[in-house]
Amino acid sequence: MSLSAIIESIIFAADSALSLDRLCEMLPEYERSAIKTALADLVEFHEGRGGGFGLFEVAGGWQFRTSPALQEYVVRHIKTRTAKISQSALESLAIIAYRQPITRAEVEHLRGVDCGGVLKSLLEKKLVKILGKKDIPGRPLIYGTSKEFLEVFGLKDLKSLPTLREIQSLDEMPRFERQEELPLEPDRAPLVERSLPFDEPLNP
Amino acid sequence: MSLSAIIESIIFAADSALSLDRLCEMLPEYERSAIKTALADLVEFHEGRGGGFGLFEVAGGWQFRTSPALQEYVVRHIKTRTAKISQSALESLAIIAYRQPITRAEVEHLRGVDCGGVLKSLLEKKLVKILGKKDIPGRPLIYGTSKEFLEVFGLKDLKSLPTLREIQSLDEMPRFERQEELPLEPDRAPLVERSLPFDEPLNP
Amino acid sequence: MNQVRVENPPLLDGFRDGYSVHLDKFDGPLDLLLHLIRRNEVDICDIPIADITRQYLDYIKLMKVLNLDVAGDFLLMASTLLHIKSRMLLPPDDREEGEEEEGDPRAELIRRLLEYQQYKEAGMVIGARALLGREVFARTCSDPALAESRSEEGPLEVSLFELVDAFRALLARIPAESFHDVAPGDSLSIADCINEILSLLWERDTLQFDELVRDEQTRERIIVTFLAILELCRLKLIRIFQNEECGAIWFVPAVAPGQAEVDGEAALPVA
Repeated sequence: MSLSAIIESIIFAADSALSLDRLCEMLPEYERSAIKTALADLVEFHEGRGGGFGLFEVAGGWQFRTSPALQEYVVRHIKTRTAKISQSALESLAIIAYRQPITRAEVEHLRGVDCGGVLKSLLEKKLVKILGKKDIPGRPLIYGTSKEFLEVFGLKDLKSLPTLREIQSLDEMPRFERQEELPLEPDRAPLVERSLPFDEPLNP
Repeated sequence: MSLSAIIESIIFAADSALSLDRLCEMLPEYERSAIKTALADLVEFHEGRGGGFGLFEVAGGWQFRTSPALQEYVVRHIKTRTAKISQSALESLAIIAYRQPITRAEVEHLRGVDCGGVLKSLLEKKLVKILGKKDIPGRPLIYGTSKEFLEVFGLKDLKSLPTLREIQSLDEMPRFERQEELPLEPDRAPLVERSLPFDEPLNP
Repeated sequence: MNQVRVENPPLLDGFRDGYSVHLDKFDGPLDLLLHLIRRNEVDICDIPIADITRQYLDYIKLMKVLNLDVAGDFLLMASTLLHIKSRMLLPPDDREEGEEEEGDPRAELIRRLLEYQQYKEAGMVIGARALLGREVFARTCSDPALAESRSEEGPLEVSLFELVDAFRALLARIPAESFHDVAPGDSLSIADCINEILSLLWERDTLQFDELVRDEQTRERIIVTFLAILELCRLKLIRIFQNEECGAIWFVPAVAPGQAEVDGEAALPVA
């Protein structure tokens, strides 16, 4: 395996720019000068091939980056990439899914915090919709989950939503797993005499 | 700017594998066939240059990844993220992968042990997902493998899983030759034949 | 223990060179059985049931001697083995065979073992692949220039398990008395029924009471459905019609589809 390929893989997988010092530290079997040369070769190679990214020296070290000329295209991806949902949004969404029809005040009572912003973003994402107004003083809006909600979670209908009990039942420690964690101390006397039906040797 | 360079930059900047459909969506000014050709060229180019990483098709899309041969060097800088997967988790995962959609009771029947804890940890690792509920009394949850499963195991799609028949032929013991002479009822016998050919498109 | 030693030297040899390793290695009764079959170098399709049963029981005894909690799954298999053994000891009974239509009492066990072995090996094969984050690595950072331009417009990526887990975590956090009304209901709750009616009404404009209880005509179901309708009516989400005395009861959504959303957007600034 060539030193260039080794350095390339380390820089590629790193989550920040890597300095020459750090690279030398990681590759004690190679000379500092060889690492330096390999880095220069890599920079030149990627520059010369005119690809979508190259190796650049930025503050503190080397890093692979997309070419600035391609920014326009890269941004297109950013705009369409899958969005992640925040933990607070997920929590509110779960409350609405399981307790609908529900008012904002009820969601807030359960979460103990203001949920206006979260609710608005859930409405914007069309995961939640307004079902109507509750017939109590102030006539608060009532929320429920939408058709898009079912689509995002791949549910046929609301009945297919797993119940809490079903998820909780996964938590019940299987006996065998528990057994693996028991300290093996053969000399310790059994605390409880378990009666097994196989105490006596069986004759074949 | 060449189409190859554009595609390269988009895939490089993405945080997960990008499908051909997504790329076509992002690059409406290019023909689908041209994008496909550019992808194939890129895969070939990176394979040929013997660098530290290459372009691979996984989980229905393309992603840059380091070569497994360089693992030793890459882990000098970054910690391995995939926590050790236990033998029992792998067994359950294999059952889910080959038999999906499958209920917990079915996994437990095949393994002969309680699988609640294992299932929960697979769900937490996102290797397995809840597909919905089965339309049988009790409406148990049904499980299947996720996109992350394909990503982590470096599979293009579920069809790329080795078939159970292939797995058996890896085993050198003559046990499997004799298996055909099993004293089983004919309608139950062909376990191997049932090895889920994944003819049906699976739920996303 | 002496008894075990005399009867089954190979088994104990294994334990002598590290029984603790062997003991917690088995992933279940089938795993243990398969191990014993391989150790004895016998054909999986022609298991010497008496020997294997004895070794299996020895193993369970050993677990007990070592003060290990013997899982019920292991005991269940032990009883299955004993049952098979006893059936093989009995002379073949013509009448019984005619009834059960099953030649070898081991057949079902063999079938399970073969199937289990298949998946055990499949697990090893997939586990031996170059895994992302273990042998193979993808880029862990996105382009610094792009990190700032985060967008929330794309399709949402979240799993059902995360949703349920979020709710579960929330319930675990809040004091019990404040969520007594939030705890998961029984198989048939009014809330579930309301959800069901609402989701049906999104797809169609009208619904009949009979349709809601047709699949499951139990007293409980009818009462819960009725209460759900009353609740929906109180919330002014549906309207109820009956064309004639004792005729079919129809529901329609009180708010036309789409109207509620318009209402919602009016109440909130449009993004």
